[in-house]
This record gives sequence, structure tokens and C-alpha cells, in this order.
Amino acid sequence: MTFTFEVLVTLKPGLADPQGKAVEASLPAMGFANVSGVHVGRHVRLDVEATNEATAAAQVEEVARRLLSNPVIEDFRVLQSATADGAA
Amino acid sequence: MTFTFEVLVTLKPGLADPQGKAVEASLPAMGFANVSGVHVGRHVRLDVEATNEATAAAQVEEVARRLLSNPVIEDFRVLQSATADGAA
Amino acid sequence: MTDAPPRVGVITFPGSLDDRDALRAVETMGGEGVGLWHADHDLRGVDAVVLPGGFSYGDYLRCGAIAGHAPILDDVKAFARGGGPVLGICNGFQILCEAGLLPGALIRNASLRFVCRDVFLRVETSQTPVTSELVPGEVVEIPVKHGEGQYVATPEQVRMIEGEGLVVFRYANSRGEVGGAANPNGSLADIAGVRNGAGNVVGLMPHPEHAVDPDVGPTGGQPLFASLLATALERAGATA
Amino acid sequence: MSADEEPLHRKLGLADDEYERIRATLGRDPRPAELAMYGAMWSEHCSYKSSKIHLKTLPTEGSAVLVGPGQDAGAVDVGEGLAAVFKMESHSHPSAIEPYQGAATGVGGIVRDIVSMGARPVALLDPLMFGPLTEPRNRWLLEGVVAGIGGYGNCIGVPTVGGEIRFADPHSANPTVDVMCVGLAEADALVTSTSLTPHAGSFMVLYGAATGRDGIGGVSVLASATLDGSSEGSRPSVQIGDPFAEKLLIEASLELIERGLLEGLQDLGGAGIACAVSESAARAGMGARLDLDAVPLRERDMEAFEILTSESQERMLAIVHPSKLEDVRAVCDRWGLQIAVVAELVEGGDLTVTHAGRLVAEVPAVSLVDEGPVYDRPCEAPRAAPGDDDDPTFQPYEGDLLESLRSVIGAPNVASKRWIWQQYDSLVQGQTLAGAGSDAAIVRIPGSMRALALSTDGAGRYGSLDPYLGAVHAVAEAARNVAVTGARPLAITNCLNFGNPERPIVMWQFAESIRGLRDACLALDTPVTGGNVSFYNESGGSAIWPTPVVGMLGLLDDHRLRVPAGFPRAGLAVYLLGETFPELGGSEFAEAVLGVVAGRPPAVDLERERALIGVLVEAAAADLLASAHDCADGGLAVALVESAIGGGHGFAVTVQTDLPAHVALFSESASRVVAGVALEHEQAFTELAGARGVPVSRLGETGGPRIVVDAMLETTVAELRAVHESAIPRLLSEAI
Ligand SMILES: Nc1ncnc2c1ncn2[C@@H]1O[C@H](COP(=O)(O)OP(=O)(O)O)[C@@H](O)[C@H]1O
Ligand SMILES: [Mg+2]
Repeated sequence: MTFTFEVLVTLKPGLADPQGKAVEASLPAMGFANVSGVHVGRHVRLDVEATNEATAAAQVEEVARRLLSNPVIEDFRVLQSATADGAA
Repeated sequence: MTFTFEVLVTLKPGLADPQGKAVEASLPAMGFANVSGVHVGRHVRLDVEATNEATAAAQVEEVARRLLSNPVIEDFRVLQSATADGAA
Repeated sequence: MTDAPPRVGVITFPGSLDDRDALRAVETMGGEGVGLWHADHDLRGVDAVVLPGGFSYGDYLRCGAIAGHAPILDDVKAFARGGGPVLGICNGFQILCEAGLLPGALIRNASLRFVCRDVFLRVETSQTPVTSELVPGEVVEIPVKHGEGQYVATPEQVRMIEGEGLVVFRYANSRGEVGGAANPNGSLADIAGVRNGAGNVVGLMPHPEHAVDPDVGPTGGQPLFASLLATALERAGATA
Repeated sequence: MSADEEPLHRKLGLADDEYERIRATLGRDPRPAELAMYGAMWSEHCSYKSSKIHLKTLPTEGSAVLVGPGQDAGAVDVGEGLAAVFKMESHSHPSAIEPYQGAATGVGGIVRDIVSMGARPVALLDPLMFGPLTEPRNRWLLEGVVAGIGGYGNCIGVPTVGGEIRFADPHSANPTVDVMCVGLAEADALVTSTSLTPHAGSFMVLYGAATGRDGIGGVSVLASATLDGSSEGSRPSVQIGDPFAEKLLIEASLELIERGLLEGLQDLGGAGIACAVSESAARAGMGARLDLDAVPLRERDMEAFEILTSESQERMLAIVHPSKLEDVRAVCDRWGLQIAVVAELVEGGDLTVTHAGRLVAEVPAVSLVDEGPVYDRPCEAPRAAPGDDDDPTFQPYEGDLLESLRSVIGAPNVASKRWIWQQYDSLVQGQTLAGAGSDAAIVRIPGSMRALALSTDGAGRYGSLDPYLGAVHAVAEAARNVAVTGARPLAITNCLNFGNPERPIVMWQFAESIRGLRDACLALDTPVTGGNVSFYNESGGSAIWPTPVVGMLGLLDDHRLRVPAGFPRAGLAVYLLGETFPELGGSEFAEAVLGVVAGRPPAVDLERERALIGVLVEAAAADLLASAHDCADGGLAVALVESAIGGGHGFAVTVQTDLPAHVALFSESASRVVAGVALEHEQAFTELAGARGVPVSRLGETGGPRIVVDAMLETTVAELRAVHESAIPRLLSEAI
């Protein structure tokens, strides 16, 4: 079976986030003075072929930890496939 | 009140996705031959100050459409603040 | 009045890097370079506008995305609607795409790496302010330097772009043959530069401003600036 | 405090006797924030406590030197009223943890050093050393570091025009990431501690990025101890570079200086605000009142010691007379930079610091800056010096010369580094006459016929066999690289990369290297204008090779007379300047073909080197040279082949010699250059060399697609170019 996952990779709290800062700084001029706390990260979508969801989920965890994020500066979280399929 | 949103920006299907391709190509050597359909996009988190959630959500839609995504090549979807808070 | 050199404006955004180079290229080729500032609503009466290379706003979200909302872009759009010649180089090209003045978009190079090297471009049309003194099929050598120069567009857009002859330059080898290693970034159909329907707005990834001085490299940028100055001069005459 | 809990000063990297010294200075127990400041300022990285007494012996004066060591960067006179400002620094420790950000923030740091002298940065060079690319981790480090240097450098509009990259086992755990920046300024507008006169009552203005908990204890802890013991948790947080903010900082700073709005300017680097404020005050002969509540913070609830020692990037500290404050604010506003008045200069020498309305520190500013400990650490030479026994020069060799040439040309140290430098913007600013790929980068001085010639060189492999000779070679090769272009070598900066100075053998290596730098710089008349020391590059008791990296700056009076490295056309006479001796010790041939790093490195006769440089500069000025390329790694064979590849023309030569063919071709004897000379200039050229006492031999002529050496070696330029170009990409894409 194929399970679809989404991995969200975000900078660890407290680290400088130049991207988020640049976006936030540009918003007031566009008329959005009420937006703050902007942080920019990565979104990765992937399909895993496995016999059951638990196996697939464990693999995604590992891929996210070893390849998709750098634990020194980033955190990640995995959105379950149900969420991924449901949303559009 | 402050509402937190997450915006997921993804490449439109059919467009070249060099990052996704590179991730996918490196997976088999790491022991994950069963992962496919990898796509890399952006994740943006933001706080919106508004009187109610509907107003905040409408603003986020607009920010996502006008700035966070490029309609020529990208789609986006907004995760509601509830989802954002609930996930970890 | 007729002896006055054409005035070419170069916009500086926060993070523009090749703005001084573009001004120098304009002056080297006999024009008058006019510095413009992103936050001003003022084109200072120039006869042509250049959006230079660089990393406006760090290119942090998407290349050119934030600059596409800069105040001066309103004026650039009005100038373009009036037929004024507008040239976007590299980051300037990205900004013009983001601002909707040119079709398509630019994403990470297929290699995922920044690339700085000389390339050859085959001219596809003379119907633009930067190719008016060139003929289709001619080849010019110019450097590229970018990390996000892969030109992409939706299939409908591609049909439109090719159908209406909006491609201005394609990556090629020195003999003008496209394909393969000549393409430094994986661009769709080897597209290095495009124009708008009216033909007065052009964007390209390679850097003609870095190809006018024989001491520092190839000189394929000279005919592009010569064309731009000639077009600007005509316009100056017409609006004078 | 329980008995087994470590006292605070030790946690901050201060030794017990250093703690006592602080108590003696203050006449009381130090407060925690004070300890944190001393910990950072008296760290190895900031105080040079182990290296100071050795560095003092380096020659620092010369007719061209405008600013020597002791300022943010050195400066030399390049004529026409201009000064070239240059400095090299390492960011090896952060790069070992997070290669992209470590390298990126290294670029940011050195650029701010140049800007704080009032100079516009015009060039970057990046000498790098990694472990072998056969290891996946080394590939990851290399790719990350190169992407980080490009990601930052390309984004701030300063061309990266050169550098070097070498591979050796000892760098697997400890990559070496050095960065050099060069800037230009009006000589009479340089900003130094004596060029401007700050007033008591003037403000200290912090501008640029907000302050977060970046690299708390970073430089001090990270670069002042080995990485071994530090657990994940005790590692200082990685700093994230913001090149966009840096670009704005450069433009705003230069505008502030140009408009005469400042009484002083300093970058924030290691030890953050504590360092910048205390140094600015001490240099002005004053004290300062610092209010930490005025510092714009990125995070809430930061403690005093965190704000004081945070190494958040992209910040500068300006001294501003109150009457100029509004003008300064306007400039920063225009560039979108946050500004805050954080301190005020006061009479007397005390630095007082308040936080949340409370006094948290009150110390003499000079005690932080100039009164740190100085150590004469024990040195001990290794028992066995490298001798003739295992010298590869005398090992039997029965290999195929062409096969060996292929191995050497494709060896990672010799192979083309195009894969790397193609990822750097070398063109921005429009003055790069020769970028990476040439012996020295040539950067034109805008609006002038003059140009700067820049080269970085280290010789770790020689250094591992003989640290004195390694240092001499580094200076000699750097000077030669500059001189082959026709430029006169003027001065050097350096970065000294070593292991743990508390080990006597490392300290001996350091002292020997300094002796080598000193002798070479004196002989070649290239004084030292500054530099940086990077100790503690070791893990598990095994250190990197002693690697002083030299950044040479030379001047070309007329760039139109610049000499290229490659043979520009057919029909040139090919000459070897200098003499070849049987010297394969520590050579590329020995490593790549025989698989040994052993023996005695080639000798360097500094008088010969000086004479050779004189001939090159004079011959170029008289337009006698069509090409010139120095012999370094891989010796004569590699120099010939690289000249052919560079210009696209082959050659046929004869190597008249009594030496065995492989020794003649691959010996790395110093002070040699391969030159292409037009036939009509041969006589003038040989007479010039003869007059200067430099031996020359005519080897043959250029032309055709083939490479022919006597009857012993024959191939094509195209074949060897393919080997040279493909080696690094192949190593990087092989098996992930
Ligand atoms: N890491 C690097 N970054 C930029 N340029 C590099 C790097 N490594 C090597 N180069 C360039 O490649 C060329 C060859 O390097 P190298 O073999 O060290 O030269 P040389 O032997 O003349 O000192 C030089 O032009 C150098 O600037
Ligand atoms: Mg050389």
C-alpha cells in the first residue's frame, strides 16, 4: 500500500530566521500591519510503499531526521497521511 | 486576539521540482527504495491579530495568494490555527 | 536635445548587487545612467528602465517576490504600459515575472547549485529593445551567475510564449545549436530570456552588463546595450 | 554550591589562576556578568594568550604598510591615494557542526572587519581543507561549506575570486575553513583607533540585526577548546547568517563613514557587545556606560551575560557625537536597519553595565582588552625528525610515466577546482580581470590602470614533515603566485591553523611555523599586516597538520601588462626558470603515486626566490612574458600541463637532466616557474634572468594539440584536461 506523508521542517526556536524576518518586514507596506511571528520553513511531501501505516510512519520519521532536517538547527514534524489526503 | 496559521506552498503538479528530485534520488542509497513522489515546498507560520478567526483567516488567504505563493507555479493551502496548535 | 545621450534608469532595491555594474555598462556604451530608488514613486523622466541583478530582500521567500511589491513597481508598470523599454536582468527578470509583467517563473537550477560561467545565447527575435540591432540566429557570449534561473511555465503559457514568439534568447553553443550542456540551469526549452506581448519589456537571466568591458570577459553584452540605448534615444526623441 | 559542582569561572573557560587575576584586578569577587565578559575576552580566540609572544616576532613594518596588526584589518598603500585593506580569519569550528551556516557566517564576519576599517569589500578568497572525499561525511562538509560561502558571498555583492582547497586525512574530523576579504578605501579616510577622536559623552550606537542567544560562549568556547568532550547540549547554538542584512550593513556603514558622521566604528564578532564596547572604550582611552536594556533583542528574557556575549551576526557598533545622532539614524532608516544608543563614552577607564535597572558589571575596560593572561607554553620537538631513510626521492619507481602523470593531474589536490569556484559569483563589481583558476586573482582598482593580485596558500603536507619549511613554502608560493602575473608582492595576512596549544608538540609546531613566516617575510619583503590564530583543531588527541595559510597581496602597476598562466598561442619558446633538485619528499607524486607522505620537504633558498620574483616582475613590466605559471604541487610536469590546459595549446619539450625522469618531472623544488616567451623576446628575457642570477633552460616550444616530453611521454591536451576537470565532480557524485 502507498501512504502519503507531509513533513514540516522548521528552524529551532530562538535561532535567527532571516527569511521570516524579511517577509514580516514587507507585510506592513502591503497593508498587513497585524501579522507577526513569521517563520519560513520547508514542506516535503512523500509517498511510502509499505505493508502498513505504522511501518511507513516509522520510515518517514527516519528520513525526516536523517535527510530532510539538520537536527543542529531544525525541528520537524510529520503530518499523517490521513491529514495529507484529506486536505486539499 | 492572536490566531496562528500555517501556510503550505507547493509546486503545481507537472512542474520541474529539482529539490524533490534530488531528495528522491538520494533515498535508495540510504536504504529507502520504497519512497517516491517527493516534492519540496515551503512552510510559513504566522500570527495574525484580529477580532475573530474568520477575519484572520481571510487575511491569511490574501497574504498567501499575494506574497507567499506565485500563482503561476504554486498552489497553497492554509492550516487552521487549531490544527497548528494541536500538532506538535 | 538630439545630442543628449539617452537616459537609462537603474533601480536599486535593498539587496541589489549589480546596480552599479549596470550603470557603468550604460555609461560605457554612451548613455547616461540614472540611479533610481525602490521606495520612490519616481522614474526621474528616464527613457528606459533597467532592473538589475542581485538578491533583492535576500530573495528569501522566492526570488523577486518581495521586490515585486516595491512602490516603484507601480511606476515601472505604468511606464511599460506606455510602451517604455524595460529590461530585467537576472533578479530583475525574476522581479518582472513576479510582478506579472512577463510570463513564466524562475526556480532553483536543476543542479541545485549556483552557477557562474560564460554562456552563448541565440537571438530569437529582433523585436525587442535589446535585440533591435541583432538578427535572429546571431549568437552572443555573456556570463550567467544565478542559483535560481531555471525558467518554467505552465503548458498553456508555453504554448502562448512559443506561439506568439515571446522567446528572446535561448542557451546554445557557440554555433547557435541549442540543447544539452549549453543550458546551464535546466530551463524549459532552453529559454534564457522572454518578452511581453507588446515587445517592450524583456527579461533575461544572463548578465549583459558584465559583458561590455573586454578586460573582464566576453563582450556579448555590447549589442544588447547598444540596442537599448538606440531604442531609448528614439523614445526620447518621440516624447521630447 | 555543592562540592562536586564546577565553579562558574571554569564553566566559562577561565583557569583558576585567571580567576584569581580577575579578583586581584577588581579587588573583590567578580559578579557573574563580569566573569562572563572576562571569560569571553580572555579566551584563546579573543586574547591570543598562547600565541601573542610568538606573533610579536613577525615583521610588521615596511614602506607600503599603512596599518599593521592590532586593528580590525591591515592596510597597505596601493598608490593614487588608495589603501588596500585585507584580513583572513577562520570559521572552522562552527563549520564542523553546521557547514553551510558555519562557512556563511565566517564570510559575514571577515567582511565586517574590512567594512569597519572604512573600506569597501572588493574580493573574497576561501582557503579550505577537508578530509578525503571518499568519506561521505567529508563530501557533506565540502558541499555544505562551498554552498555556504556562495550563499553568503554571492548575496552581498562581493566577488569570490580565489582560494585553495586541499585534502588530507587529519582534516576529516576538523575541516579548515578560512576566509580572506580585501577592501579598498581612500588612504586618508581609513577608520582606525587613532584616525578619529571620540569624545566623552559620545554615544555608542548599535545598528543592524537584533540580539538573540546566538553562539552564547560561541567563539570563546567553540574555538578555544577541542570539540571532543562537548555534548550536544553544551554546544553553543549555531548562528544563522543573514546576507541580506549584511549587504544593508555594508552600504549603510560606508555611507556613514563617507559622510563623516562617525567618531569610531567596530564590527561585532567574537564576544559580541562585551568585546566591541570594551575595545572601543579602551582604544579611546576612556570608559563607557552600557545599558543592556537599550539593546534590541530578538528573544525575550535574555540575561545580562547572554546579551553581553551573544554573537548574533550582522551588527556594528558606531561611536557617534550626539550632534550627529539624527543623521546617523536617517541613514540607517533608509537602509532599513534598526539602531539603538546602547552606551556612552565616559571619562575614566571604567566600563559599567546595567541591566533591568541594576548594575551588573563595573570593570576597567583595559583589563578586558589588554590585560589578559599571556602564556609562554612549553614547546617540544618530536623525537625523530624526518630523514633521508624514508624519503620517496630515493624509492625505486618503475611505473609508467604517463599513468603517473594522469594520477597526479587527477589527484584531488591538483585537479581542477572548477566545481567549487563555479558556484561563486566572481564577476560582481565588474573588476575581476582574472578569477579563480589563475595563480593569483587579479582585481582591477576601479578607474585605475592598477590592479591587486591576490593568492592564498598553505602547505600543510610540508608542514607535517617540517613546520618551519611548511611556513616558508606557504609564503614563497604565495609570493610566486602573485609574481607570475607580473605583480609585485607587497604584504601578507595569515590564518594559523593548529591543534591544541596546551600540547608541547603543537606549540613547537606553532613556534617553528612562526619562525618560518618571519624568515620568509623578511627575505621577500612582505610584512605581516594581520591575521588570525585558530587553535584546538583536533579531536581524540589527533591534530590537523600545522597549517599556516598565507594571504598575499600584490600590486600590478598596469593591468594591461598582466601575464596569464596558460600558453596563449603556438610558437612560443617554453622556459623553465630556476633549478630542479631531487626533491620528492612530501610531494604530490609521493602521495598520489607512491602512497606516502614522508621525507624532507623541498628546501627553499629565499635569496633565489627573491631573485626569481624580481625577474618575473621586471620581465612582465617589459612585456617579455607571454605566459608564466609557477611549479608547485606536482612539479614541472603539472606546471607544463596546466599551462597547456589553461591556454589550449600543447607543447613539445625536452627535459635535459641527470635526474631520473620521474624525479625531474615531479620534484617539487621551490623557486621555479614555467614561462612562455615569444621568439623575438628570448634574448632579452634570458639576459634579464642571467643578470639577476636566475638559471633558465629552454625546454622546447608550444603548439598543436599534443603534449610531448622527450620520447618518454606523449598524449593530448584534451585527454589531460578531461582528467583534470572530471576528478572532483567524479569524487563528489560517486555513491552517496
Ligand atoms: N576553494 C576555492 N575557492 C575558490 N577558488 C579556488 C578554491 N580552490 C582552488 N581555487 C582556485 O583554483 C586555482 C588553483 O588552485 P591552486 O592549485 O591552489 O593554485 P596554486 O597552486 O597556483 O596556488 C586557483 O586559481 C584558485 O584560486
Ligand atoms: Mg600557482
